[in-house]
Amino acid sequence: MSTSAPSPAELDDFRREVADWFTANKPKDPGFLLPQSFMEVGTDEQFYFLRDWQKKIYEAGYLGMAWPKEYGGGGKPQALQDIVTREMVKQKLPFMTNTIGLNWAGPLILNMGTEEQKKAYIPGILSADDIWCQGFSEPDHGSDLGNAQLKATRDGNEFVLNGSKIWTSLGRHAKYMILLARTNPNTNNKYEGLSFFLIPMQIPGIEVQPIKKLTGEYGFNQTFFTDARISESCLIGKEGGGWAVAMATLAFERGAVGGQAGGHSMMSKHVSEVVALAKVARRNGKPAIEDPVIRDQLLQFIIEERSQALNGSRGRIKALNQERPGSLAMSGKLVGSEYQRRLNQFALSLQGSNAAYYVGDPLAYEGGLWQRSYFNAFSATIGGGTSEVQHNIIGERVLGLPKS
Amino acid sequence: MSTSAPSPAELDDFRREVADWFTANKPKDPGFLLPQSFMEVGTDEQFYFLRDWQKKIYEAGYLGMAWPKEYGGGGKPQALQDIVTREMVKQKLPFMTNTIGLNWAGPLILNMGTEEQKKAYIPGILSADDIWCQGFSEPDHGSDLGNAQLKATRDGNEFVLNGSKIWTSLGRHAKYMILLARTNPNTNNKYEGLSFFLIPMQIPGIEVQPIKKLTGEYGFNQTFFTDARISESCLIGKEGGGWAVAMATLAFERGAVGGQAGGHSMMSKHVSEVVALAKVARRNGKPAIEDPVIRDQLLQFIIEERSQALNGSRGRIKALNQERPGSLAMSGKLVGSEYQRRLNQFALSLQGSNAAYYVGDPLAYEGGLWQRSYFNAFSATIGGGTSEVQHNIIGERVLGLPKS
Amino acid sequence: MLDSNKKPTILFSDEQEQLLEVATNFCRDRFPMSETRKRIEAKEDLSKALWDEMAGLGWLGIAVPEEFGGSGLTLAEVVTVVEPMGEHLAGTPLVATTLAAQALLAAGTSAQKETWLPKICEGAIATLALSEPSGDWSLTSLEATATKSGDTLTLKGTKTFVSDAASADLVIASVSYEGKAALVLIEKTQLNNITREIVIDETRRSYRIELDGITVPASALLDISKTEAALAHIEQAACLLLSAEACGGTNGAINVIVEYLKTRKQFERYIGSYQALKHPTVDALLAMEAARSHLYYAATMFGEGIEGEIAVRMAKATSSSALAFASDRAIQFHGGFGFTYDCDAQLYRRRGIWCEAQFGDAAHHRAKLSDMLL
Amino acid sequence: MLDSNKKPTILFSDEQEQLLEVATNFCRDRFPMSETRKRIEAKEDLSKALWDEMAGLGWLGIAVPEEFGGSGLTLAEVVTVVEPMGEHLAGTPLVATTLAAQALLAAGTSAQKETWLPKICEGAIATLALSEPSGDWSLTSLEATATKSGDTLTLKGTKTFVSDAASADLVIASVSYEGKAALVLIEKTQLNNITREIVIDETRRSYRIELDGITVPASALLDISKTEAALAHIEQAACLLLSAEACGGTNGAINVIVEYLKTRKQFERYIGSYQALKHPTVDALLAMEAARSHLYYAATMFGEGIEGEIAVRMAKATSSSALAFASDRAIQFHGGFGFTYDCDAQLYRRRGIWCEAQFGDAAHHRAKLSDMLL
Repeated sequence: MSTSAPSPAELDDFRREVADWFTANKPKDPGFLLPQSFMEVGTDEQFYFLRDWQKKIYEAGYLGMAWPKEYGGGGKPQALQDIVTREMVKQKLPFMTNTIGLNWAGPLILNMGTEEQKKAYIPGILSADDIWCQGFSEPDHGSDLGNAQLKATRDGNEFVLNGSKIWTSLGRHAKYMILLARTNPNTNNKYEGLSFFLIPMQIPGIEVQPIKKLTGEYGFNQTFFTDARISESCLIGKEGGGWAVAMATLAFERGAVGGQAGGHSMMSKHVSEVVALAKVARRNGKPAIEDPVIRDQLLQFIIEERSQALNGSRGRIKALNQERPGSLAMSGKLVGSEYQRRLNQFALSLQGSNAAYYVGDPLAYEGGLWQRSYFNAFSATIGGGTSEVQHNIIGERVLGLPKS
Repeated sequence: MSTSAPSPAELDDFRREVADWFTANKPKDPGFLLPQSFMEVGTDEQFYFLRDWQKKIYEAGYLGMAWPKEYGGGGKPQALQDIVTREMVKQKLPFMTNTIGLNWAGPLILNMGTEEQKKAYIPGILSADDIWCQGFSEPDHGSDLGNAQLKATRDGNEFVLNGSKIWTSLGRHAKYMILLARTNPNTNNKYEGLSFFLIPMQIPGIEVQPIKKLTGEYGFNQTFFTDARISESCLIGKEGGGWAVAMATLAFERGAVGGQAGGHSMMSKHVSEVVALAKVARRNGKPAIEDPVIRDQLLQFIIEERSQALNGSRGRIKALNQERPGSLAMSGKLVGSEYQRRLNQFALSLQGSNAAYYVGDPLAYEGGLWQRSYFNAFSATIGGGTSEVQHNIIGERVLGLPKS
Repeated sequence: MLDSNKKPTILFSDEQEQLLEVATNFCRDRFPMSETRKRIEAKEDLSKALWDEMAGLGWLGIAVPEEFGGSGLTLAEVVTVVEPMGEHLAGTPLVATTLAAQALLAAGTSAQKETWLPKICEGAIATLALSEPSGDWSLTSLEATATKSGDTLTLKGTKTFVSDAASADLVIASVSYEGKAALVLIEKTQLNNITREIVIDETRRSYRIELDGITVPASALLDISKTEAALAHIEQAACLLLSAEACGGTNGAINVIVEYLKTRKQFERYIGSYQALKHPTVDALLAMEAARSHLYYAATMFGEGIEGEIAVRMAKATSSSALAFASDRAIQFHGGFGFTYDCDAQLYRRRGIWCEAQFGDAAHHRAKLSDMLL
Repeated sequence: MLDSNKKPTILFSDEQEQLLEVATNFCRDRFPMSETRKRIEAKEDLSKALWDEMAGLGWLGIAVPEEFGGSGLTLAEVVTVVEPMGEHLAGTPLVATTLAAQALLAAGTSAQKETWLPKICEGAIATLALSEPSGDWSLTSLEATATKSGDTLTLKGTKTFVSDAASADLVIASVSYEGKAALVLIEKTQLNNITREIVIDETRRSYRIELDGITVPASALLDISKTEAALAHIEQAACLLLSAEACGGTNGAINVIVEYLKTRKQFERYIGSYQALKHPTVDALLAMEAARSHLYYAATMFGEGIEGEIAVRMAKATSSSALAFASDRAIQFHGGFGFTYDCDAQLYRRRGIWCEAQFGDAAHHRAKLSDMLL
């Protein structure tokens, strides 16, 4: 797929080219507070702004650079794409909003899809013309994915869908959904009754209803299925083999396999921003950063944040991962999401009485970004397996402890 | 049992009298590091020193003051005994070493024993002539008391004991043991097969073997029973009714009912001692107490320590315990024992490189008291139901959460 | 304090006991969560009927001497009313009005007290304007000013987080006057530029007041010689009542968690049976119990010099942290539902951020305490 | 550092990989826990056979240039030997000797280096005498002195925590000399008053040295002009190797916990199935992984100016805390057995206290880091 490896000099040139391009093409301040991830896209103006941005990046050739040319990719080495992604993070540019498409559906289709599916779906994922959403969680068993109850009942060469999915971000804008559904309710092993589908969203019997988040904003939906009919060609993997497909797909989220499409999908907060805040915020008539207790806490965050970066680096050295090979990869989500929650919470504590302002008040620091960011941080400590479930997984799979 | 309530003036007079007596009679420095509780009594010299001390207090009329006169007590109001106990804590005097006798066996016998048992056992408990130990835990099921397997097999009007008990402090010095044993191994409900005994220790078939503690010292024992024969008159409560007796007895330890015999049984560390240490210890060429981060931590401990005292005070006001009546009483052991562990650990961190000294080195702060005290603190976070089990108990009994 | 032998003792009066019972029942009836959510959405800042009922119960004059129409009790009795209100996240001007009355009692002239205190006891709404845009917790670092010319004071500057200003008959604002902190009365009709603030705790009605253009008569100044002490008293009173709100709130958050943990199943078990949820919930309970003990000791010791101040700061520190912890965990332990606006966890979390942000968080009070105790 | 875009990168050489493998196997064979307990009880401070074997493997000269008989590698390679030793709680003079060699390399005169470094590579034991009774972590607040008279230096004072002094052929002590910190060589025969210390980590052989009465030739002074830099270098080297010991130790403590949690039953379930034990064990793992990443980054950056110092301090802070947490939980999670001397948990806990106490705990290093980074 990729051509011969570029030389260090070529990489350097490319790095400069990319930096220049983004500097020249970075979007203007939209005049409203942008979301930090696709899960926070709550208004139409946010969505269209972000979709245009992704399209622009793709058209410039900076997205899907390492994906095959025949499906709309660039057919270039992954190293180039990684340079682009890093530059976007560095310049704090908006994220790629078709996140489910780029990080889950795309890699899944490239790995397991038919030639027809690849041709049909990949180009629209990259251009953001076709937005994807995910249908995994259900209202009654959030963490217990294997217990999914949405029914997909076979009727000739069609399936009839009945039930409901929750946390379908971008559901109102999505053209497609990756869906885990129960095709057989009578198996002994609950996992064997599940199948995995790529389904169209704009069909009769599918209704998307927005969920108001704890922030007071929108961004998630509940999706209701009432006798919605899809073709059996929507199946990916075997009928009854959905669990394995879902696990493979989730592996992209848990960090075990990197999203190769490129572009970042989440604007995490960094401790450097909190340090900047501590220089502005006041405590007892002085900048908060002069308070030794606050300095000590900042250092704890600085050290933790570097731990995460270093875990990434060490994870690539096999000799330093001999005893528990999956440990670093499996714990990345837990460590990162809890760090974000605590960092945001700490940032609030620096703001004195002004921590009590909220998004929209002119006196809120950075427009209330920190307040919202703290609340939204729970989407990562809860979604994709709560931190409590992550602890179980690591304890059982990495340390070999008995099941709870 | 108690005469009419003393007037405030009488209490004041008594307080002065007691203070004077203890000031005049406090023991001299024995020349070796004393233990902090009966569980830490590791050498004969420690034991005899402490036994003599308890005897002296009793003979002065300052122990068992509120227990009935006919069994060797003082027959006086509890308020007087409480004044004595407080004064002993205040003057940091050694604890009463016959702790099991005073706090568990004594109250139990006074509540449930026959007239004969009361006459036989209570005086020796108070004078420390008869040391008591407890036989509850077994090696294979530390936290699972209801699963006790030591067999007490009826043979006519005797029981034959076989098995083993662990954590029998003072076992080598004890004349008697309170023992939970299985008289019927075939009940459907494991609790119904248990009986409770007051047994003599100096009989054939009982062997006491000291356990070396993590401190490197002694103080606990494992007690082995091999065809040891006791009379059925050793039973307290009904045969098969041992679980209820054990639970009543444990209530004394968990703090639900105060030990009325008086005298303190544990020399806890106080934050004031850590503050004193912080004034002596050096950090970067200055007293550690000038370090703002250390000051912040000291304040956290000061606030926590006061919480515990205030919980005691609030626990006595019914209107402030309406919603969850047992909450404060049930959580005292967990809160106090974890506090002690953390406080001792923090005290070590103040000592700079000298924290690495241990008991016996002339350069160890206070003879290595803090190092030993930190290790010994685990006896309370583990013994009498680990902190983890305490969390379960509080969650289930106070908050009504489902069983784990 | 550091003498481990001096056992602190909480006192609890019959009046406290009665008020606690009445207020607990009142709040259960009048402030079910559905009502609290309605109040968030409501256009008007205040339910007049409820307010009149509270005035009728005598709650606005609990800590006002009988000569001014109050009950002649103390803030310790107010605590017993505010705590259950905190549990139910009630948003009323009770605390603001009580604190304003305290300011009048601490530094008001005879005329000011005689004019305003009886009105307050009967239901007039009063509030304090102490904070400023810097967000600093110090009540004496003031940018707002009052300048005298003849018999008139001209005010300048901005005051933030003024509770219920739109409904208030009286605002008492802190300003810098002749180089010192001063308190000045502003009546409803004199306010000309107030803006509703967007605050994280949506049960609150909070306003920003622009003082520019306001003039008041010189007689609107509170007694200058008593102002410094009055500000210290107000800070402690505010901390005490916020502690009561936070303690009650922590209890409310724990109730929300426990209810969910007892009824929600995952992996075929009630989630409350998982120690990963059960044990931190117990920790929240322990933190609440500790904070509540500090609260009632602070109520006992309130006004008793340095020991009173120590007790209040400890109450504020422990209660702020307890509510922060319990409400943060409340969101997490509700899983996906916790991430929705419909879940009550967020209401408590928002209240928790408010309680930490106003009048100093735990670290702030520990720093103050370390100077007093070490 | 605070630039979130500069991704720090760990480098791991082939030599490191080979040494790590060899040392891991060596420690598994030579330092099973039964051997470690035997060493604690042993009368002699040292197993001569083992020491000779380690010298034979070239481990004493890893970071010594080839011209002095070493391998010419760096401390990054020493780390890979020390980490598995830490896991097995091995008590040997390897670290002490390595640090002494570093002191010679940093400030030794040509004659001193030529005399001592080849001997060290062949198995001579050397050690540093830096600490003093104050317990202060500052290496330059010295009470011990050296006074020159003619060609002789007279030493005075007390040095504490001198590892393996009784076996050492060479002690390098820090003293105050003409108002400045200096390092001075003391040979075995010149020591006249050493006392075995009672230390919490019983795998250590630690001595107190009384300098009073010792005289050495003036040529025993290390190069004064290089001493300040040498002490900074030694502090960092010591922190790096202690971090390696602590990381390895944390892994060992986790293994002890996991083994027990998988085999011990309570209430008819394996105790490892209880989240109250499982989840904190995972937290210990996460802390160990973070510390280990910092350790190998510190090894990568060692000696690279301020970035190197930052990396070392972070490694020391994270590894000390990780071992403290894991070993404290190891005792608790063993229940009653954890309270016995027979349980290995206490061995790790004692090592943990040692590692925090020597060369600064996490708070100490965070304070230093905050001055560098904020």
